[in-house]
Amino acid sequence: MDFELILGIGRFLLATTLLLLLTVPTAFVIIQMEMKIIAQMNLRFGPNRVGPRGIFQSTIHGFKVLAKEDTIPDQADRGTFTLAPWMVYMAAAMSMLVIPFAPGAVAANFNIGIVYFFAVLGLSVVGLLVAGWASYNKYSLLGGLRSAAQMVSYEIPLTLSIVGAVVLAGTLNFSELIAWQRENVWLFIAQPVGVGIFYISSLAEVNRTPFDMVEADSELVAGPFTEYSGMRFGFFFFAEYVALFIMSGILVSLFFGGWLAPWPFPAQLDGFGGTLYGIFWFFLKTYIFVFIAVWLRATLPRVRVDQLMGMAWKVLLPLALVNLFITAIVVVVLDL
Amino acid sequence: MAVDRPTTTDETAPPRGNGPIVIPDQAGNDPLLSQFGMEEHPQGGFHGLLEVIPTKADYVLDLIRANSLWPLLSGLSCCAIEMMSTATSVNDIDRFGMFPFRASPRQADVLIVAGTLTTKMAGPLVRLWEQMPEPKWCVAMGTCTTSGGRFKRSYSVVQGVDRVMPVDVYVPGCPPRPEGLIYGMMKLHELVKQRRGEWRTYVDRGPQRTRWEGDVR
Amino acid sequence: MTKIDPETRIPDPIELDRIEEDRLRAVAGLAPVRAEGGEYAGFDQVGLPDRPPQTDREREIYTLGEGEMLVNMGPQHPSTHGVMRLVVKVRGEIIVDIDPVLGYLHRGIEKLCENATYTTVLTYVDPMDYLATMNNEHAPAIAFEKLYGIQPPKRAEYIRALVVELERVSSHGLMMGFLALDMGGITPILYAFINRDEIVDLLSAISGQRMLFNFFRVGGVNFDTNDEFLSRLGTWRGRVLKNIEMNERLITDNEIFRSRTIDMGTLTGRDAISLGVTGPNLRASGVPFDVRKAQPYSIYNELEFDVITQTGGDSYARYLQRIAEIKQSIHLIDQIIDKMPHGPVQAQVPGIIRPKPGRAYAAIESPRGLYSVYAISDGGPNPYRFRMRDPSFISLQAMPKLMPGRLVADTMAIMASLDPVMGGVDK
Amino acid sequence: MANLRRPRSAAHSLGRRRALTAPVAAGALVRLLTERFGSDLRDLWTDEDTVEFQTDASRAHDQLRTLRDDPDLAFFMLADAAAVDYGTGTRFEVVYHLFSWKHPGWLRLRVHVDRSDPRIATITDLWEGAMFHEREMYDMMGIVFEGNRDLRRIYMSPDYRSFPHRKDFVLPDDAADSPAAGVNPLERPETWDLTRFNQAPDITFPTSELRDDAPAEAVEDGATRADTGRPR
Repeated sequence: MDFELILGIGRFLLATTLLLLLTVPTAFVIIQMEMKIIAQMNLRFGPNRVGPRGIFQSTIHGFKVLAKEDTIPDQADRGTFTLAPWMVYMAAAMSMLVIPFAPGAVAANFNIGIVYFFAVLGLSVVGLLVAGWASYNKYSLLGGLRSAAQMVSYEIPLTLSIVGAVVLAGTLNFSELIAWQRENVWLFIAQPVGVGIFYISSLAEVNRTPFDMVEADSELVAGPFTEYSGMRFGFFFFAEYVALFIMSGILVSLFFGGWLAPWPFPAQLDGFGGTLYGIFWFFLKTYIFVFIAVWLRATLPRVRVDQLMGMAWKVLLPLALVNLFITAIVVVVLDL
Repeated sequence: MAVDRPTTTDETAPPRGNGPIVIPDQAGNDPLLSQFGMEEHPQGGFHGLLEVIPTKADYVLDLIRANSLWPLLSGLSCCAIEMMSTATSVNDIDRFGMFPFRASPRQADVLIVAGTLTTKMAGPLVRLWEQMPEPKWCVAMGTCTTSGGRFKRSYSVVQGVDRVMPVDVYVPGCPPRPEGLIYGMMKLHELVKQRRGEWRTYVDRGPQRTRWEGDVR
Repeated sequence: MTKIDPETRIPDPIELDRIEEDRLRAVAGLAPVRAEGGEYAGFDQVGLPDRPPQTDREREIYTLGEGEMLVNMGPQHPSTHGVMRLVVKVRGEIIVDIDPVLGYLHRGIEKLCENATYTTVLTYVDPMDYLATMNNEHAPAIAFEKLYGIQPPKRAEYIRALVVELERVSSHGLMMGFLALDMGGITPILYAFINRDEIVDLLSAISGQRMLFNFFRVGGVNFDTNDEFLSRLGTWRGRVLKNIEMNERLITDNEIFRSRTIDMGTLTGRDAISLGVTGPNLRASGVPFDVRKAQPYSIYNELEFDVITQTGGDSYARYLQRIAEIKQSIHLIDQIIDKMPHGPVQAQVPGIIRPKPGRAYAAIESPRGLYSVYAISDGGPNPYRFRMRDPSFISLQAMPKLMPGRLVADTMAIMASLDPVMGGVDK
Repeated sequence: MANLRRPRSAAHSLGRRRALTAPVAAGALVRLLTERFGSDLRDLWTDEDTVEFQTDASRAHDQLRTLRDDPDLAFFMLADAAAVDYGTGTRFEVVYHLFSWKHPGWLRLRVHVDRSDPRIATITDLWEGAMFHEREMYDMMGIVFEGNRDLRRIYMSPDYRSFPHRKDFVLPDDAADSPAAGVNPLERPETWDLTRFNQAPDITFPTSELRDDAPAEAVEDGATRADTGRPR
């Protein structure tokens, strides 16, 4: 076994543990951000008792959930009941591998990064479905079925909206895509329709507000995780927010030039300073989109299930195909 | 380590609520185990192992629990409107970490019984209480909940929630002002923090039914 | 070419599963699941012990046909309408039938009133419609004044109309918030509560209580208007239209909200009258029936206002009707403030009144509809019979007519637009 | 019970009587009623805003139908349907209040129902909205409405034995220590005795043998403590 292989494996293991550990503080930060922003939008204070100006409130929520007793319903199927939250959380954590935080700082620089990302993201559908079935409760069954139907039917427009960008950039690797965006124009200018479809589908994929049918508490009590308590519920709760961070990260990497600085600033610096520079810009743009998702949650009511499905199949899918068709023609004609 | 709740057959268990509610205090009388702060549970198994960990951890745990009490989204009558106005912009319960009113009893810590408890609603309410996972507390909000209130003489009102379930904090008032409810929640914070050191993983509240006649399947 | 016998029937897969399932159930010694025409599923599915059906409507609801399921939107339900259990027969997501089970907040108020003096009755009646508490006291007060044969002074009538209209504004504002909350919007309910808290502080300035006011007396009102009440009334009057408009901007033109409420739960005028629906829900279906105009009580014949009706009759029309009525009430409040005369606010009435034996029927227009009291006195200190007709209790009958055929998600939208208050429904 | 005749003019202490708003217009209604119903009308009587007359159970349904369908009567809205119990020895009364654009004021129709066997024809065929009124009257007073498709208890639990709003259902003065001790028994499904259900729903009057397990203690004026009928 030659030396680089060991070095590569070591680097990969270090990177994955680092990312796995990164997911927890990300979830804490986003939960805290959401609580504060929704509070300000509702003209109220929001948590301000725990820690200076209340910034540790979400951490406290996390640890309290850790310290709860987790009950397993009597007739629930114990095996799958305990497996489901793990599946949902792993789907979110594994898909962080391919996010390009900075020029060199990518956990795994696959050349098929995008395909890997969408494959792994589909795993969370299975987790919710299994949770819904295993907890032996009508509400969670209905919630599980709804979430499966919603996420499956929104993955297709999600993926198709990317293909336009990929056809333009000619690569499936995130870093090369960003490199392409550095030379040419940012992809959201080249693919305005693609960005729109991607953003709407990503909201539905992550069950955020206009489409949060899964946890529609006014109808089904709490969707598939009605029967979950304690740390198992914590897994679901965190997985939702980590997935939101990842979706924003991917959106930024694909369409808004991942770690590239916008026009007035130098696009990219080299050396260690460049990495920090890239990380700063990446996190700034990602958290702008997370803010928009939280903003939507505060204002918009919920879409009904059939409207949700109708929009996916009748509106977003044809639009994505047309967008792909036009992009392909443009690429062939102008022979980019 | 998740202590699984001992399953009891509910035929033998006496129907709860008829007799007076006795909250068993620390049974721990077995000489061999008591010095470690452990005792044997009537249905077998031990609990109370946590006492072995020094109290500092329990102190931190209680602080965490006190500052993040999630109330259950359930209200019976007029007090529910005052509970809602406690959660709104003017007087905000989210400041104390209580905002996400959880809809499912599995994820709730506090059951704020807000309103008149009638005999027809007593069954479902007891079921809600039993479905909530441990470290759970109950706040009886309003005089109707505490003692039947202005409807005490009625034929269909339960004269006080403590006839059916153990209550931790009583909030007087008909309906209590939002500030009154927040004062009650602060009292609950102190009560949670007082239990430093002697908190157990599994509070023995008598034989718990795991299968309910009216379980929503 | 092999000849296929035309009679052979290729078993379709669903049929195969069903045969397989029956075989397995027979092996396990269970009764076969399906019977033709549906089989009485009993109450076990909804968490009640199984018992034979009492009436044929019950048998009709609890008989499950093909692929149907009984879902129990139980007494503890996230939507904010209090404790009502909706047993919904669902096929997939579509509602087939619905059976509201009431009584979870039945406090026996009428029985208690028959054992209480006339003044104490006004306190028992308060927590009925706890979003518009002054209206609960208005009808019994008028009924007892008819029985006792006394007329409250003019200023008391004006103060009564003032506080009743204030409660109407706060209650309709809350309805807008609850309708949006049941469809997932978080912010509208908090904006609606801002308006409500201002009105509640206003009324606590005059009556001393935040919700259950106990402000009316037989023959007048308890307190006169003090300056804190009048100054808060002025500031509230300046801000209320802006607050209502802030909430409207969030909801009225919201595309998702419109797509979920327009022609949802459409109630025609004829059905509404036959079902006994009254108030804003009836006027939203086009029937101009308003007790303040049809049977003028108190001072409403001296005030100038018009009865607004919508044409749609669906949830969106009911929402628009509420907004229009808020503006009407604000217009009424302005007139009341202008014309309020001076004088006493309480007629000379002994503590325990013993009206002559007789009957009185007093109906008022509460924010939820025709709220009426039928009181019989037998000369003693207690009313002999005290009967209350609660508007939301009777208009709940529209739900089993509006919901079948809709999706489970729409139940909340339709119920929120009907806006029942369980304190009044269960009396 | 004093005879409930209402004195014509009850001018009283400080407040003066409210002026009669519509004496004339009511006259038109009174003439129409006497013309339509003639002999069945008993004790026609008007107040300042109500016209009231009494009838008996068998005639009530047709009179309500004519009141609703007759073009110049046109009482299209059933405002209220209430049940009144006039004491153990006397009678029940079902009181209907109707409203019409053509005639000012309310029309009150008082229907006498025999107390030992309280049966009356349902009016859900005229107004669907009468269903909850009738279910409540059955639940609270035990009046059976023949022809009602859904006559079951609406407020109390399905296996509740007595009818709370009857005059002989005595509220315990101090709920704590009276036999009807408030909460006893708790409304919990597992405590229901299901034998109660296979009887036909037309149990009109909880006769003593129904409450065989509870000895009936006599109370001063002959009313038994109905609540003892509860299963312990």
